[in-house]
Amino acid sequence: MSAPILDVQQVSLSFRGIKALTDLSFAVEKGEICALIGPNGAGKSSLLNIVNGVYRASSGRIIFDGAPFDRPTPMAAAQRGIGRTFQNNALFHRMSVLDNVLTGLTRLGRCNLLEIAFRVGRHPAERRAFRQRADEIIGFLEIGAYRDTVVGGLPYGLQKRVEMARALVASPTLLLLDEPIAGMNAEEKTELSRLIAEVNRVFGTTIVLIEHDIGVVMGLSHHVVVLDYGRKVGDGTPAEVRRNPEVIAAYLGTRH
Amino acid sequence: MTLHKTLALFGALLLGSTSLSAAAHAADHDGQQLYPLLSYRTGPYAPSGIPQWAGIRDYLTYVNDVQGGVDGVKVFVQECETAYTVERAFECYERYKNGYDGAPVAILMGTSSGFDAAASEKVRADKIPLVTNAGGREDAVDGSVFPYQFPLLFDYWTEASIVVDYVAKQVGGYDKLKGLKIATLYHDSGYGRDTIEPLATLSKKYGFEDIEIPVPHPGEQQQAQWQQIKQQAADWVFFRAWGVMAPVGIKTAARVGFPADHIIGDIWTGSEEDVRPAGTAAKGYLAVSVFPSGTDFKVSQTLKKDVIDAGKGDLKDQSKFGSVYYNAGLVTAIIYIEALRTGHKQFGDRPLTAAEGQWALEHLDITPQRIEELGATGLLSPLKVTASDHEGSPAAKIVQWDGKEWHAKTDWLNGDRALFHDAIFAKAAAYAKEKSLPAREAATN
Amino acid sequence: MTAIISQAPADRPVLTPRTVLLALGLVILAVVPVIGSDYWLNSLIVPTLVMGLAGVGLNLLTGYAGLVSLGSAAFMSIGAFSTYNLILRVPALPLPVALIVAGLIAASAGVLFGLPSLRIKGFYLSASTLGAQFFFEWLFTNFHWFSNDSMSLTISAPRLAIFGHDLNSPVGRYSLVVVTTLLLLWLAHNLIDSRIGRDWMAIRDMDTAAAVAGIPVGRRKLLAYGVSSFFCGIAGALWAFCYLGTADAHAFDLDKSFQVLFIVIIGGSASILGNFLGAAFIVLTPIALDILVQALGLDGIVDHGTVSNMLRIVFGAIIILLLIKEPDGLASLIGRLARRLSARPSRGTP
Amino acid sequence: MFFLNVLTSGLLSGLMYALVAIGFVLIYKASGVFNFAQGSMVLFAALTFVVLNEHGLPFWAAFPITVLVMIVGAVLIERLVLRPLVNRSPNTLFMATLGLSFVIEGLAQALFGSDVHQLDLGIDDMPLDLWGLQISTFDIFASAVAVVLVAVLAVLFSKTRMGISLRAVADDTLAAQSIGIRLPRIWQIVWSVSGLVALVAGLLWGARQGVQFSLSLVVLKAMPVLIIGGFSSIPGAIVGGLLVGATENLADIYIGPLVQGSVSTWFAYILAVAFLLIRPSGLFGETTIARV
Repeated sequence: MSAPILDVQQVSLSFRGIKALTDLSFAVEKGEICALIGPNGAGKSSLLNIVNGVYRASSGRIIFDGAPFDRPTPMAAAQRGIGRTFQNNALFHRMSVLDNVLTGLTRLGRCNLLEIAFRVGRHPAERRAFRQRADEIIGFLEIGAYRDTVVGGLPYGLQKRVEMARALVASPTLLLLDEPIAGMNAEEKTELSRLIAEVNRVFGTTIVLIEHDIGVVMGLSHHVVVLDYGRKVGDGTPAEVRRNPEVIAAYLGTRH
Repeated sequence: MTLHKTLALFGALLLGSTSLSAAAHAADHDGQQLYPLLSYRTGPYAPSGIPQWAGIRDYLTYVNDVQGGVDGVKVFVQECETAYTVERAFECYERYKNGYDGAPVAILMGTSSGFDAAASEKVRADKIPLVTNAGGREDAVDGSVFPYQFPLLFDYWTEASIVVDYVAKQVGGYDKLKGLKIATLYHDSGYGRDTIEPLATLSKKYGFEDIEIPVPHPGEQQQAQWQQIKQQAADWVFFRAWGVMAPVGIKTAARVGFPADHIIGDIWTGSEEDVRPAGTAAKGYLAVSVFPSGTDFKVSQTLKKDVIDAGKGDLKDQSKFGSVYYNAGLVTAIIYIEALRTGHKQFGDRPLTAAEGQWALEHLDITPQRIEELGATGLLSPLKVTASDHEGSPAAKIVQWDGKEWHAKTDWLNGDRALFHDAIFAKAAAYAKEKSLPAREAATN
Repeated sequence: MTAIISQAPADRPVLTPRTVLLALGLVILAVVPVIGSDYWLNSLIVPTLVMGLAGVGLNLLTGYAGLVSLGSAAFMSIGAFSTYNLILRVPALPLPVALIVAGLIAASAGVLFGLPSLRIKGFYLSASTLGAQFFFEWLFTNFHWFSNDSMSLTISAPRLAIFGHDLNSPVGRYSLVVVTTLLLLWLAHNLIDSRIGRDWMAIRDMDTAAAVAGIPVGRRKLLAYGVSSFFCGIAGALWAFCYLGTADAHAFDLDKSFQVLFIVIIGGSASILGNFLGAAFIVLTPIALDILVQALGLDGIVDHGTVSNMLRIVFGAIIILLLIKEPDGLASLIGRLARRLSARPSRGTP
Repeated sequence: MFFLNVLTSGLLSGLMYALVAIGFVLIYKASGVFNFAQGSMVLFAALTFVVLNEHGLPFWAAFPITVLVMIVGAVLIERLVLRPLVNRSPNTLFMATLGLSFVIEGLAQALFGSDVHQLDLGIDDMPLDLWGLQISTFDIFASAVAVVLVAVLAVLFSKTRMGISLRAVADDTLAAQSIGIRLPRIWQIVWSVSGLVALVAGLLWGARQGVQFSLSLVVLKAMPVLIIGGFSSIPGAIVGGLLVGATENLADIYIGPLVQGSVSTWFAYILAVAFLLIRPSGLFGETTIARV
């Protein structure tokens, strides 16, 4: 068995003395869809924030693709191939769908300021290549009709897709999705779950997602990690987790 | 709806006013001489401006209405608000430099040192003579380098020597200056720093200690600086303030216990506006005065009778009549009119062109007799301008504030201008070199 | 507001209002020196263009990258004083090169004073640019070297010549301003329309998300300060030498910085055209009001002080009114007008 | 001793800066507006008072009338400027207050003229020698007024109904509105109170330097004070004011001579930036954690 793509080792996090995560460890294998589940406030989003450098862990470390982060910053995470969407869409509201997606490619840009300012050298080619790549992803996520629309006015479900497109466009090896299908109707949920599975299958992207809808989670993911009060209470295949008494307790509201 | 409103607003302003201004050209001012008055009636410097404009306007009204014009030529005043900014002044300058409505510009009387300094190149290019009363750049006295600039009446270098001269007289002669401490408290700007060099020269010559202390603009806090003056035990203070810095300084001096009668204010630190807000602290305060205040001059009495009492005056607040700034305006207008008269003798009684105005200024000679005829004895010092000397004969009085009004302590003092002659002309030469200006031909007579 | 964002544009017509405006603008710029008087060129058009250019500079920073600056005039003064000293002390340097180097010097100062933006957010950030404002005004006043020991601390126009062509005439200065402005506008457009411009807007809209998307937020912020100051620097040099002719440090005081900010807000943030509309408003309104008063003959009736103060009140009131009525600035007003005009003929003819 | 004197005079002027800054803070707290017109309000209030005073009204009559004028002004500003601009960007609001400052300054000069007025509060400004420190009666009076004013404001905001609503608005505008606090009313009150603060500051400053246009320039001194103290903290404004006053006075005397001139025009800002690098929201400003 190859080394895991993401290895979370004894990670703890606290805000002003309040513990958000305690000694959390788990691993995500290359190519799998791993779901993080747990009640509100279990620390799931905090964990994603640590993985891509928005927060810094109080202790413990993250090994990504065989190496830890020297200085965990969102930029470093993005550069090493971690894409991310947020729970409450973090789009650039006054920009078009295409422009939003294109921002995801910016770190791959190679031309310098002068080439850009004077539209010479590598710039025209890069510009064309970026547009093509962005259009590919926009097409893949089926939002081509809104390509030139300003995102601020799009419905919530579409915004989620735009955000996913932005995260995907630079071909990340790991994609972190924070509640990608929350707040959608059944039809939209099915649609998006299909797309997520498709991304995983077509691009081979490893996906870690947070989701509350157990039905969707069980159908979609290969691996489930359950958090409660900042601790891991379950870890395994959907079938294993489903049988875990602690998980059942956490979910049925039987508090220990 | 909003679209229309905003458009109407914007459009009416821009298009409407320009077309109206074109329509206004129908009025005819042929045969008159244009006096563009670049005023500032708003902003922090308005208090010093408003009485000046009144002094200018009242005298011109007198010339126009009572004397029937200058040798029959009426002066047409066009006022343009600059808010004391250089760029607004430039726009005014550009608007009126080629005359307005048939009336040409012969001489431009400058109103703010910022504009006068910045206009240097413009007037050279446009060949329009610019007069800056008591406060232009010193090196512009060299008419061969600055043919279109006339820093008449006074300059800050001469002022420095007058102050030292006055101090010497008080302590009993120049030989007593040795070991004395004269502190200069100056507004930290080009204007304020202008006396650093001449004072260094004077200090070297007479052996007094020259202490230079800057006050940052606008100067509403001077406690530290005055404490420094006390600490260094200065004997006299040459106080070169501007605006609010003056009353604050005088009050602070009183607070630290520095005697007011050992502070000598600069010419722009010696008006009623400077001392009144300081209240009793200003009693005994001295100042250099190029524009003596007062209403006793014959010309003032004439104006009072023929203009002010006739309801044609420009002052809203009559108490300003005869104030330092009002009289500064008066002096400005008198010099302007005398220059026109000089020109009329040479070119005939008609509106002069800028070239003729420049000739007139270079041949301006206001003798004591002429001053007496004008009823301005004591108000104006004799003035003789030549093509090589664009300043005339700088002179000032030392005046003292008694809590209500200014009193002259001395007659006109001339200072030691010869001492600086070489330094100033060397600066002019350096300027000519930097700009690679051709040497001007000897003045044509 | 919703009208602008909710509709996806249809296929583009060949003559968009934008291209029409652009073409119209170019024609006007070319025709003006032929028909306009020196007064128009020197006192109205040149300052409008130069202030518009400074507005573009600030807009890149504020409108696109969402960063505050209250010190644009400081960077303008750096441009002006650098150009002056470069031409004075390195006589071999051609004017365009001097302008570019001066722009780069202003840009490095911009980057320096932009450094706090890596840590400070929001209006607090104005502290550093305000500091720049006062610092440079002080520097250029207190150290005479910068004005070549001039008695009046002023710097005056160096030889304005390009390849032997003397530009020291109203038309010459106008041409220099127009050509420089157009060139810089092209550069600005290229930047905005590139990944750099997108990164700026992304940072403006949400900087945490921008970092997660892989945008080097800190570097882009500094770049915004640099580019903005480069534009302001060149605008400052043009202001000093093509408009004023002679300038001192006080020609670039806090009021000038505020004017540039007015231009951006009134013209429309994140709009290039808007800057010139804003500049026209700021430069021309006081003059227009002044002329209006004279033309109406109010000058003689009411006393002058009252008139001047009333004009100040009216100017302030117009600014407030514009802010209230045109939230997106004059640019959107013109946009609406253009749409209305282009819609009219199609309605009229069957 | 000289050092101490310079320091004290700096601290005393700092107290005056703080007074202007407090007016700012009140408005920023309640409406999020960075009110550049605060300086013009100081000018307007002082001019109104001094002109009434010159027309023969005694202090006890002129003061309340001026306060009344400031209240009317506050209501007008809220109606005509703030209300139509609600929910707009801080930049726009800042610009609006700049426009407002033109209007107020123009109005002040059109109504009351451009003259420099002498203002005599009847308090002696001659130095008392306290163990070598030179402090005048006026200084002591001004400090006392500042302290009383701050104390009154503190009581007002912690004990009265109005003060509690104000704090609620400052903490969470939406929540405050949802429990029935009327925002326009709060704004009117806050602008009135800051008009009162402007009047007090204007009288104290005006007594020193004469009531004239340059009173409105104190706003430039207040800005670094605010940045150091935090836009939304009254204690911050006071500490910031003292800090700025003391350091710029010391800098002028001790650093100035090294660099050929006074440095206080920019020194405070550089100091402010240095402070911000350590505490990005000012000394007493609230820090916020970015939530994503």
